[in-house]
Amino acid sequence: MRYLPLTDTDRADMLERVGASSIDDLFVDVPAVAQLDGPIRDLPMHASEMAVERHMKGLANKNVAAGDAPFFLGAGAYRHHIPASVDTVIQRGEFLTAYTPYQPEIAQGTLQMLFEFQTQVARLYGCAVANASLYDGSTACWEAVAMAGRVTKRKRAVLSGALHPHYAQVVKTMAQFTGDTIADAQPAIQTEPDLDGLVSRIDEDTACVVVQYPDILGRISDLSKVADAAHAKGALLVAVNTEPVALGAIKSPGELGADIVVGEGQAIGVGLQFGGPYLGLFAVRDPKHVRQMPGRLCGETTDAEGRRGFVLTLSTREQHIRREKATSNICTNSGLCALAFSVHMTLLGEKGLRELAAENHRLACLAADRLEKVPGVKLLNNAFFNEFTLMLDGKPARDIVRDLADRGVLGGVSLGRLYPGVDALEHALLVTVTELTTEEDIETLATELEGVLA
Amino acid sequence: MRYLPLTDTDRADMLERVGASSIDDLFVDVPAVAQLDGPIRDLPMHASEMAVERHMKGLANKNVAAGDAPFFLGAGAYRHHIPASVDTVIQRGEFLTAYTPYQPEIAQGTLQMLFEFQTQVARLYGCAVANASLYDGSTACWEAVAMAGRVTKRKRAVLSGALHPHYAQVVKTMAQFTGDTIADAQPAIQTEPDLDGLVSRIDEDTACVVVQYPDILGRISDLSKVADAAHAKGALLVAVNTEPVALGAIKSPGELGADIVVGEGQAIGVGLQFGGPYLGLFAVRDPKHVRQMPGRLCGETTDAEGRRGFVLTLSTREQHIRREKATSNICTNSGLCALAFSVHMTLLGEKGLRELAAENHRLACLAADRLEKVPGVKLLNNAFFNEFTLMLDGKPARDIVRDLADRGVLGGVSLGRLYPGVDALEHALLVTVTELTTEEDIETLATELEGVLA
Amino acid sequence: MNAPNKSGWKPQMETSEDGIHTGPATTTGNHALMLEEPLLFEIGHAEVTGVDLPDIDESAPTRLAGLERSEPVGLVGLTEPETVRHYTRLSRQNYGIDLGFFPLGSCTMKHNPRLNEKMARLPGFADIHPLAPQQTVQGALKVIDELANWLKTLTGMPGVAMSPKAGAHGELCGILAIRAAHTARGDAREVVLVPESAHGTNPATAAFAGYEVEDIPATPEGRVDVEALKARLGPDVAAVMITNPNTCGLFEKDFRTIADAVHEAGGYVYCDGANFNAIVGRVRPGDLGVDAMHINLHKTFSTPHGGGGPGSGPVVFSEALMPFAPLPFVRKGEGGNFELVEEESREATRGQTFGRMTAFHGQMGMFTRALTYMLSHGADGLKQVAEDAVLNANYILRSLEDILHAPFADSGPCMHEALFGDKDFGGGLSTLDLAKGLIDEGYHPMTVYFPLVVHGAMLVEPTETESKASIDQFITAFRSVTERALAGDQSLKQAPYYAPRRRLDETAAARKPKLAWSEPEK
Amino acid sequence: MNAPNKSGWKPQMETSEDGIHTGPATTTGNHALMLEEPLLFEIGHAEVTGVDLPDIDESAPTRLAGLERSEPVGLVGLTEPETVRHYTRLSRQNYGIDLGFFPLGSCTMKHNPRLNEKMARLPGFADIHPLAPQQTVQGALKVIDELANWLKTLTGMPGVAMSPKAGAHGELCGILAIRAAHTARGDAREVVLVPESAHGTNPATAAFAGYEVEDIPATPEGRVDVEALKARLGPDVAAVMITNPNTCGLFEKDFRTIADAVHEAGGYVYCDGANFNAIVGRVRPGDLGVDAMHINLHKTFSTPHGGGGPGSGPVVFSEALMPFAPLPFVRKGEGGNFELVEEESREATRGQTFGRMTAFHGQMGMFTRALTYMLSHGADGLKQVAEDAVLNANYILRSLEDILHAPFADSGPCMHEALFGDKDFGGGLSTLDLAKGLIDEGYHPMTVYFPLVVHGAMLVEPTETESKASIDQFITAFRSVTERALAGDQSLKQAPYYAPRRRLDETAAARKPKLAWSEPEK
Ligand SMILES: Cc1ncc(COP(=O)(O)O)c(C=O)c1O
Ligand SMILES: Cc1ncc(COP(=O)(O)O)c(C=O)c1O
Repeated sequence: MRYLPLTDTDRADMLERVGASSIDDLFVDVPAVAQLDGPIRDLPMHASEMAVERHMKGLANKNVAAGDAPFFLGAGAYRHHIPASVDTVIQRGEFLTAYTPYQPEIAQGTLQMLFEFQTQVARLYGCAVANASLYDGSTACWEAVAMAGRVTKRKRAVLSGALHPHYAQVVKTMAQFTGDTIADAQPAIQTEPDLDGLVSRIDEDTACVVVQYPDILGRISDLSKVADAAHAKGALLVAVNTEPVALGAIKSPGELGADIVVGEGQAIGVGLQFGGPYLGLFAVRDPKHVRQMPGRLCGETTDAEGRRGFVLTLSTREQHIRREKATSNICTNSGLCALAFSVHMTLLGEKGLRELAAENHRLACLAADRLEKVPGVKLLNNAFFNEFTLMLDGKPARDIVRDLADRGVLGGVSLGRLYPGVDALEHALLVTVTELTTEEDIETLATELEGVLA
Repeated sequence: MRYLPLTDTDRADMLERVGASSIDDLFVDVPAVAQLDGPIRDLPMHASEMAVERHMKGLANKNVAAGDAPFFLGAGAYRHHIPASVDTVIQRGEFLTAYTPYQPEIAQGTLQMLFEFQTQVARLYGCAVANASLYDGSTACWEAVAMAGRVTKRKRAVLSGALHPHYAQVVKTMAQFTGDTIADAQPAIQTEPDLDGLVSRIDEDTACVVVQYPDILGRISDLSKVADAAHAKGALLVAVNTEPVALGAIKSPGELGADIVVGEGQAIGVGLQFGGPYLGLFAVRDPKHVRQMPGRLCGETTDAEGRRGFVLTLSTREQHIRREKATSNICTNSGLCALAFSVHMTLLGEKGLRELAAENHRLACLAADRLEKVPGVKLLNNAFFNEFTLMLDGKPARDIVRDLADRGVLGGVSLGRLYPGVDALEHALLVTVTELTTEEDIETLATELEGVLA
Repeated sequence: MNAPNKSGWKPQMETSEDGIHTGPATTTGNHALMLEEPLLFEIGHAEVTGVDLPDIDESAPTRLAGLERSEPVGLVGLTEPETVRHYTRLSRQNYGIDLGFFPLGSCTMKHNPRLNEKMARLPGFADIHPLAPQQTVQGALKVIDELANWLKTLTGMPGVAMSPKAGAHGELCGILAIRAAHTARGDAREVVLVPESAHGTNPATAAFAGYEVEDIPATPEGRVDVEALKARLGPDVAAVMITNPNTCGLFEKDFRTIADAVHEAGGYVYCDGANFNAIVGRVRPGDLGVDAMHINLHKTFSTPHGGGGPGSGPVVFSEALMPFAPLPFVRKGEGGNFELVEEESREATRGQTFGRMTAFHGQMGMFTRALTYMLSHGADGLKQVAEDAVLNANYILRSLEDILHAPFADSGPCMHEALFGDKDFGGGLSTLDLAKGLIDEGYHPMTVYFPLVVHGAMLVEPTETESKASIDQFITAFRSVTERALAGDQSLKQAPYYAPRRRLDETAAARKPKLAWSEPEK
Repeated sequence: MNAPNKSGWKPQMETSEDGIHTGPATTTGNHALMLEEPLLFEIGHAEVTGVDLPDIDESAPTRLAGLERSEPVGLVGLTEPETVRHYTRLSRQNYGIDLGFFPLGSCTMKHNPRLNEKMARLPGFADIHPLAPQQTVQGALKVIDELANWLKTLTGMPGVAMSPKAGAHGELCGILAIRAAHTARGDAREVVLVPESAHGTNPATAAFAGYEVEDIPATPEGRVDVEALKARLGPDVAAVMITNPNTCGLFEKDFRTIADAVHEAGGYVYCDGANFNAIVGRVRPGDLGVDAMHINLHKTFSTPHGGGGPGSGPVVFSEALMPFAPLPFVRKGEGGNFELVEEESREATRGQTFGRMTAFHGQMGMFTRALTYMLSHGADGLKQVAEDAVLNANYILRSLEDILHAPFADSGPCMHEALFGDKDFGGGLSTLDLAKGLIDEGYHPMTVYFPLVVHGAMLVEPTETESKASIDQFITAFRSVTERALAGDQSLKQAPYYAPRRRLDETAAARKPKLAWSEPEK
């Protein structure tokens, strides 16, 4: 078998050294009830690379790749062009097949990369310190709520109604067990987010307010209002961002007063991948909060010869040292996705990110203008970055998405799918446009949408 | 521009250091007649990675990839399964972006690989020494004829009629200029190659006889007969192999007495690539001929600390030292293809190569039996490895190939295309079968062939 | 990239105190192929980019609610040539499985097959959106379903949750299901029992889920003390978390007995499956009474560790816990189509799900790799995997026990890991010194100081993808470094000598944390 | 792979005479990330394979004419894990552009864009057969046609032959066309004039094509001596082969005059286009009277060198030579379809073709890369390429001429290469010693001892893909090594100190050539 180097001769020699007469002798401690008489049944036997490749390609061909159809999906997962050199770098065996850098002398590659990544994320978010990544935006969101609880010693979190419903679900799921109370709400279907309503829910027991920026309907609101209100009540503002490219065009959450900024980094370097692996970003504006942060941190130091080097640091926060007192149970994080993000961000740089953001916004404005003209379509947003909400007449949006797909167009995300049971959103379609969207794609969507709505 | 690191500030600073007022000052030596006033017209300006990718994918989609249709082409270029790890290795920047190993202390990776490659090729061919590669099988074939001339001091080469016509063309093209005489012939359309006819053409002025093994019609003949005849006349036997996988099943040319063995290595590790880059293999049975070999040779030596190391050696044969007296003008060869070949051959090993050959032959026999049953089809070969010649009734083979393609089947190579004007071959179709061919593919070809012939 | 050396390396230094940099010092700080690399922010520029995009039209109207960015982000860019070189040079300062033997205990650093990487990159898998209309992603849903089926069959468990993102996330999934099950029957319990030898994520997870954590005593032979455990069981104990094979490298013989006792007492059995590689294809945890167990696809099923992740930690469940599994999950719908069950169709489900753990459906990119790996090995190959992994570990244990303290060498054969301690080291040398000595020999050290139950623990996990030649050379090197440690060879205190960096000052790093680059004050 | 160290490294050695291996010797011969690697044949086995195939059915009938192999081939195999590790470890003993500055003169070691690699691997390009029915490869034929058009437009030449496989093969193509043209008009000529500064392939090619080679004298300023050349022209001279920009790094000012004189005398002008990178997009050789010129796609157009190849050497032709271009070639047929003109349709062609140079249509894999590169840069970008390449070279020339002998520094600006000599080196030190000193500094040395016209020549070609920071650091390092060379620092004689190997004994290698591995006698 192509992945197993031991030959039968090797096995015999080794058993002899071990003093066992057969391999079964090494499994004597397994109780009889659990001893099997041979390979597990109902599973295929080993297969050649050729055969496996045929099988997997067969499955892949059953999917419609985003590149093969006009594509307008977003809602927390964004499709951007990833330069070819990103994949070259992450396929380097020294990065791909390394473990968490526990032996820093032979892990400086990963460590320096993480230090650079942390700096990029902190700057993007307008924060002082970012960690070395978490699983994804939604778990980062919960970690932020939990951290706010540790910092404020309070157990109540207020969620904006326009926080990604999956993120809200994750927070609420965890809270069931930790005993935190989560005050969430339905999103107000209006051109501007209902910040006053949100602020009014903050009280003296509130550990944090969680606001998405831009929000799930694509709207952009001035976080500083919420920050002031929260701070006035001794609560922290947790800002959530699912589209990092947006921050090339709009002010950073940190700049607007967010205390903890978390988000999904997938849009840069990682790709769609049907939802995972993604990249949880986590940063704090005030360095004094560092010791309450979850996850790994890479720090600068020097070696025995005085040369600069990097190590994982402040691990007394972590499970492998602190065990049940750790700030989080996370161990394996999203290292390689962080590398992909960092490489792509390095290629973009300040100039590229700003231009990429501008191009996304330009095309999104173009699309909004065009789609608004389709009979039966209303544009909800005044403001948006690269995605916006359309209110559709007639059929529920989920059916329209399905019909568009039948016509070969991946037309958007039905908000009804994300907010089951919220009638007001049954007819809302979230449409996303990136630099990969062509004007031709926009025209196609407009035409097919018209056809479907007719 | 994404590949150009100099900024305008850099350029200004550098011009100053250089003492030039503008970049034009550096091109003063270009005569006025050749000075252009700006970017060359009639060519597009620079484009983003996204845009270029769209354009190239558009072109790629205009081709039918071999993987997307039942595929039966060979005739000097063979499609085999290449393990995924081969590409991983050849994409390592240290291999991909290195130059010819002129500085051995920092090129041991390439050099040791070449030493291993030379050993693999020599053993596959049953020879003492192989070189570090030439361009492809056809240029290797000419180099062999030229070398035979140097060794024997004679200027006449006898070509078997069943030598790949493109190879024969290359030899004849070169001979026009070197003044060698080439005695070639038409292939005898019969189940067995006409060895007696070949032998009868050898005379006292003959430097070498060139025989393909297996030959262009897929036939296999016992080279030892030709070897003896050639040696009796003081001529060398040059054996040409275009399908290295075959040598996992049949005796090596060296074993049968060939003096120089050359061939195409593309079938192992390199892939089809529409004909290039390919891999010219060149080996000699008798070490005494080494100093007459063309191309680079890697040899073993030791370093100043007594450690084993490798260097390019015997370069006094080569153009960069010997200039007009060199054994060949070749400089850049097929280094990375040699690496791909060596990695794939390492994965196969003795066991894998033998099994791969057996599987190819098994399926080819299956296909021959099935296709023979198609009305209007006669199998020419008694013996073959993984390709054989079918004689077809009715339309010329080239039309049948075209009609099959219209039915979505890449059915084989029309020998009429390779031997224009040789009427006897107008109706001959060369069909190739490899481990990638499924029994379903064979059935499809049989059915469609029946349809086309009807 | 090679801007003037900023790393603090001192060119003037002719000889470092230990003499290894004798030979002329270099002005660049480079040593031939061992190359120094400045930080991105020291070589990049705000106006440089490696991505060609249209220039910004400042006059174009925007709809950004007046929140247009006014300050620079503070990023720098590199062109593609500089980028590729920066990361290539960094990568060369890393050790990975592709370079050599990486016996990091508990981490299963096996070879990562390249076919996995190729399959995961097929556009049909890599370029599909998690919220795409389900009729356009049937192949992806089938991948999840096929993988789920493999996992259930290999473990002999009826259910599986695919969304957990890594082992620790899987632990959380299992513990939450247990908690939900108790809550569902109105049986509030506060305690989870965890052995001291457990991985840190176990107690951390239990605490994260709101439980108190109590220790399970161990026997001198390195296994759970069944009697003591039984004695502790009671109405307050929600679950036990036991790693099997355990972190001492031993199989928990009495697991079944323990499981029965726990069930008896109304609790559930969580099994940490990180060590599944020792038994995959040979032993089904379902036959041992497990209620929930996570599987690290990035260990047993060969998906790459990537310098810290991503991983994937699906959790298999017993009948008792299945109803509480998280959303979303894939199910075969009518007409053989696959459906994704989400909140939207929650009512359509058994409805007892404890909720959602992550935004989407889990680590699809790891699923395609793991499924590719499983299909390659098949049931017979996976059994061989376990057998070779265990054989390699026992071979190492028996080849070193004569000179290295092996606390549980008499507790029977080890599973896929060999555990040693630092007893008898001379001259104040420690496990750390030995580990650093192995670095110079060209190895990544084993896991050190874990599990906590053994002094100066060294946990060696060879995995099945090492050749005998590789292991034999490792044993030779390990013996020679061990001899130096026993002899108290002080040169070990300075090791490593040949790595890109000598020992790094971790105390300084933690005392005054520098966690992001900042412009040096001029 | 790490089987017991077979490389001859001596573990017992505590300190090598130069002291650089002080610090404990290792049993493996490894030094942390600098890993020794045995030969494939020392670690592989005949019964091991990394490819799963059906076992051979010995009983199956064969149709092999009784020539079934009876002897083993003598190959060994490795599993995939061992294979990936073997080659990864080997690769780490190599220097490449991705690692650092690689100023190898005349080789144009520019960055190899990764988009090129990605595009070349699209199945529509990588997985098509050279003899596939033409209606199934229209996209491939269009790639050849588009690339041909770029080359003709960039050079201002009417025709191009795409099939030559590398530069030298392209030279051959050009020279054969010239010979065919003369023959066609019954004008037999025997001599080709080539300057001494020319690359070895020039004279070798002329000889290979059956010509006598004669030297063209040069002026002290490093250019062709026009008067001397004119004096030599006559009815026996078939062609001149001139490299422009030439290998001394200078533009041949009088190229046009030379060309006119040669044409006057009935000869043809072959231009070696290896240095096209200096003028691409800025100067069209067609405007200088060139009849034939090869273009190394693996230099100017960024296809990777791959440790020695493959390359690609299309040849552009003047009207006079076009009819003699080789087969096959691509032509736009009726209905806008592309046709491949081969022997089959030879009669359909102008029919004067000198024949075929290679089995198929040339280096398609390089065509897709080069076209991707050209489209990325565009006409404006390529002009910038030439300008930056020339600027970088002049910057280096002017930054070093004060301490290093620069023979042609006063002949005007250099083009894309800066040429130096070893005049004034002390203590018997040579260009070679300086080159080896640069290796320790982390650089690949420049081209040395070429061109032959300068003593101890050092030809430095930075290319346009180096940043200023990179070049500045190189200059600093180069100056410091030069100062050591001028001062006669004997430690340079031992360099390199830090590479995987110290200096290798090339004389021994050639005296008793060992060109293949053989089983050691027991
Ligand atoms: C025994 C054990 N349990 C749990 C874990 C946690 O798994 P992960 O790192 O995937 O979260 C690990 C991984 O290090 C482990 O070794
Ligand atoms: C000036 C010059 N001419 C010709 C050649 C030969 O080109 P190739 O190596 O592609 O055959 C080279 C390449 O080294 C060269 O530098």
